Amino acid sequence: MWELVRTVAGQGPVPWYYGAAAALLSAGVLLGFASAFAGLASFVERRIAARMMSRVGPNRVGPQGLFQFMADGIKLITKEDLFPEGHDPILFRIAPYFVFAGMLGTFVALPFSARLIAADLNVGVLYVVAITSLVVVGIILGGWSSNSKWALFGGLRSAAQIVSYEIPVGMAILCVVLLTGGLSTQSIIAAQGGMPWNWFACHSPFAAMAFVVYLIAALAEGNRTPFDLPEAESELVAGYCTEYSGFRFVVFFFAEWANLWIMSAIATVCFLGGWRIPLVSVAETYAHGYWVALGCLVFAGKTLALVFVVIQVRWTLPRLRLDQMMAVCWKYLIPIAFVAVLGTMTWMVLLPWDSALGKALRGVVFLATLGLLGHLARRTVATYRADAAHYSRMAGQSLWYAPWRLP
Amino acid sequence: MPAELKDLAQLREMALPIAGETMVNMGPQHPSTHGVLNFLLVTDGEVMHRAIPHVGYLHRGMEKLAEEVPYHGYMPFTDRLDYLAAMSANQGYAMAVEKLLGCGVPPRAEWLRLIACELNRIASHLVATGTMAMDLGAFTPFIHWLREREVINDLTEALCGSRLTYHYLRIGGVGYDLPAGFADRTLRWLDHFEPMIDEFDRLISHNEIFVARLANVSPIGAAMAIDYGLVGPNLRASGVDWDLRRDLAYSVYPECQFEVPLGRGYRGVVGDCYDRFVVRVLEIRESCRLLRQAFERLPEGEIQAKVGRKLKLPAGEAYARVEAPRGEMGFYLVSDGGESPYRLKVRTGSFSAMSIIEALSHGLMIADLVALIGSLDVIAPEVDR
Amino acid sequence: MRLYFNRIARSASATLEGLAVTLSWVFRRPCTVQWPDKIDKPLEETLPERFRGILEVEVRVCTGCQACERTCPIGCILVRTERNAQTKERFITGFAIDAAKCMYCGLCVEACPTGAIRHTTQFAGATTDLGRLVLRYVPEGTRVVPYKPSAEPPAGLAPRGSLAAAHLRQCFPDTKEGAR
Amino acid sequence: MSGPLADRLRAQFPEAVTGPEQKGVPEAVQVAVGALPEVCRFCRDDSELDLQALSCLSGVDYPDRIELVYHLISYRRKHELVLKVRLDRDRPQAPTVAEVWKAANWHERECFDLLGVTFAGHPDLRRLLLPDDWVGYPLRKDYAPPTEYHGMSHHRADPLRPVAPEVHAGGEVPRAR
Repeated sequence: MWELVRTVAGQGPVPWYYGAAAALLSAGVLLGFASAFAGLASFVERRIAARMMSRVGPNRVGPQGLFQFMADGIKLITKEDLFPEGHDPILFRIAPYFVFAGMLGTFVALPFSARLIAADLNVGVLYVVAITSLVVVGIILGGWSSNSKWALFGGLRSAAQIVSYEIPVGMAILCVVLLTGGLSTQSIIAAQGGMPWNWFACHSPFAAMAFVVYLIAALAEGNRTPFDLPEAESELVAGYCTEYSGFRFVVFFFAEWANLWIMSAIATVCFLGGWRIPLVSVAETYAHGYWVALGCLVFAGKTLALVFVVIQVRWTLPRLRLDQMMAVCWKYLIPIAFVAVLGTMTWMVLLPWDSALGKALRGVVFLATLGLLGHLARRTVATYRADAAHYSRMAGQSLWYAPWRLP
Repeated sequence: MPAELKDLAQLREMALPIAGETMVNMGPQHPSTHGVLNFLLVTDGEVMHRAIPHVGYLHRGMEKLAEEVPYHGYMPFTDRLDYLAAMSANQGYAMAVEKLLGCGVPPRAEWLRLIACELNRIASHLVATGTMAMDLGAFTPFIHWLREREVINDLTEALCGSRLTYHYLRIGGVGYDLPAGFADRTLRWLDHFEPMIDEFDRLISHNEIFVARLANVSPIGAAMAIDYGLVGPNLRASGVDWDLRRDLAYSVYPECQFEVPLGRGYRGVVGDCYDRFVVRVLEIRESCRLLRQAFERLPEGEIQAKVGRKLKLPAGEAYARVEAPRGEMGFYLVSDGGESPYRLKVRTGSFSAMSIIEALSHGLMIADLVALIGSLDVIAPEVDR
Repeated sequence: MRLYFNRIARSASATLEGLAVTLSWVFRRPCTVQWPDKIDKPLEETLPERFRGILEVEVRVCTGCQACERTCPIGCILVRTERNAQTKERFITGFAIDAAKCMYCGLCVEACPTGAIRHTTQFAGATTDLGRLVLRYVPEGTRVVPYKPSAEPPAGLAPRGSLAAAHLRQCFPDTKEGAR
Repeated sequence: MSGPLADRLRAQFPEAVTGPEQKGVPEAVQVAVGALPEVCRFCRDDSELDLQALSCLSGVDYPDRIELVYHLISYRRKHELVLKVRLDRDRPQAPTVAEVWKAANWHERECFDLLGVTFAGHPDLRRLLLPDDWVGYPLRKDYAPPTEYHGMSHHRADPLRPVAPEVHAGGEVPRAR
């Protein structure tokens, strides 16, 4: 965005209103993208979840249900704005906006492509990790100020969860920062190679561990199953947002689905080589517009793949209990994160990035992950085939139903 | 004095040394209390000191109604006793009346009753295990089980015309014979269904989080289970080898081979929530085996003994026990020779399962209480009648 | 220590197994069907023949014996008959079934000697006013001669389900479905 | 099986227990009200009777008496026994057996709730199914159902028969029709 200002204002001191205008413009663009993504993500998640449960999912509003999220939004906005009796007037109203600010703030440092970034802060990743903890403040305030026991339980659970999962997230990102030497998100991406085995995820077994630790901890940060204790429907009715209705409820859920993008975007930036296009150097990507566009597509592709995995996890695993969730964090994730950091450090010393052995081992780690994905694919096909024959005999029509075929 | 104050007063004089306990009302409208049950939780944050159940929200006075409605007319009411296991309730009531009347049931009717009851047991266990997984957050297996249950609903719809409140059995036999192609359709569904149980196991039963949430949670010992009068899968999960179908051998069950799955501490202590879950899943497999044997041995013959339209039972009393999906359902029928029962007492499995929750609730977390209620498979109509 | 690692391994393999199962579902045919617009023929025709839906009475075959009224455990059937003192003739002046209170148990259908009262596959009885669910199969003021079982059944009896469907339309006259 | 259980019980409690009345039904023995807890404890602890569980406790309202019927069962020996206790109809009073079988706790509370039998020594004798401020015991034959509860009327106009059914004060219960 700063280059934009430079090109418009030319060299020399820039009057303050140029910067302000540019900031407002990028804030608008980011808010537009965040709301569009949040709405579409909620619709796509419900369709994917439905398909995993052999149902259809929303397909009434608009072509194949695309405008479902608008219908939900309008319904919620027009709903009466209820205030529980004995609620705390100020905190109850401002709680959702903490969560919203925390969520929208992280978009600033997240790149979309080589030059498409709101502000390439040189403390990028540190800023991102810091601002996501603002979400906790909003949830606790929401939970406490609704003057309802269920909301209080939900709020306190999320306090315990998000705060304690900050540490594994921080440690995992620390490994990546070690490898790049800088905190800026663009520099992290620049330090990774285009081909998959040059990504930081396959840098070494320890970086792979850091990637897995980050994924699990990010699930907890975003209150996604198996860590969705704060709004556990079956125990706490709706957790911290039990008493919310109308537009404030929209803001809470807006933040939850936008968080999907943030989690996956940070993972893509740090571990999956962001917008790096294979066989194209960083300088070339910066130089030509079409590489920037392709970079944007590559970045979105990787992020959406991770979003699909997060959605699938939500509809597969049950929910952890409060003490088990804490145990997972303190007894399992944090020790592994420490080992990952130490391992990455020793790995960098012994096998520097461009040494032949380093490259070879990166290939080995990459093949290991491919093997894992192959096993998953084989198990999926085996599960499908176990039922195909019987189903067609029972129902008289074939079980195969292409995922892209819309009912 | 309203109940809440009484509970509070009771707690005061029990002088529980709790610093700041909060009273939370879990229910009667709560996502994970099956039906209309209410627990007053005395919690200190997440950990509970006592869960005081309040029941009676779904009390319809079934036993008072029995004294006004003629014998034949009461059969559809027994469906409503436990709407998830209507067939077993029908069979219990029919057996009590036949025992007092002294009329036999033709063999084909007995086998049709076995088929209907086993289909209904599978459907009831599907809902039981499905809602248990959903209460712990795994939504998908519940929907897969509902998908299989739809097929059972269609089968019973073809068999007796209704999907839930069957009113399929009559006193002295069965209301309808098998429709055309019923056996073939059921067997084809069973071939599809058995691999689905393995898939369900892989998806949820062996899932480490699911096991961690259920293993070693509120174990119930054999002595405690018998003392509180637990029956059915809850009793067998505590290790007591008691199944009415095999031990008191009613109907044609002695002619079939089937095992009675027991709780063996599969992933924790014997009698914990995970055992109750696994016992129900194994019982689904046993019911499938029973169904296959039943379709092979189905004899020809008429399906209902001659029983007059205006039925008057001789004075006397009879007690019939039937193995319903939620345990032994007992029908104590007293007749004074009139047109309708003088007194009918129905004893159900959920009634005693509900009474044990309060004793187990000390020290549980709210999430564990949800798992415990799900594992005991307590539903409101059976508790309140 | 060993338990620590094999617990990690077990949870990893179990999660992978679960993901494989859910992923395989993405390729399977969904079992739900879009009702009412994406089904080939209306649901009433696909239901099995024994389906116990809303009751229907073919009054021309009804003998007025009130067997159904007596066996109904809830008392939701009312048959009014009139006896003309001089001519010793009996007429059926009213046959009302309270479909809102009925529990569709089928006892009345079994008690009926001539099969006048029968279940249909109609089930869509949603209405805003319960009074509309009282189905009156003998219109007010008309008198029907009870059917003698000995005589052969009159020709042109209504097919099963048509009478009930007609009466159900009265339940929601003002909506689109009502007009259908 | 008829006889041995009853005989053994009668041998143990000659004055409190009287012999089986009807054939065919699982053995039923009459037990005196006062001796009920001891008889039940003996049934449960005795190795030969070994009646481990109380299956069902039902109260029956006869014209001249209220009878409590205890159905006991032994899972190990697979046999059943029925204990019957006669209570006075106006002030039904019985000792509790909740200490012998914990299952009896809720069964007795339900019996108190619906029939008005008070159980001496019961840990928590309150109404189980009906609201606490409910008046009357519904399962008694002479129970006249109230027409409204806290201002909410029980009566719903029968659309088939527009006239309201008359309610008899006491005695005959209005028919379901």
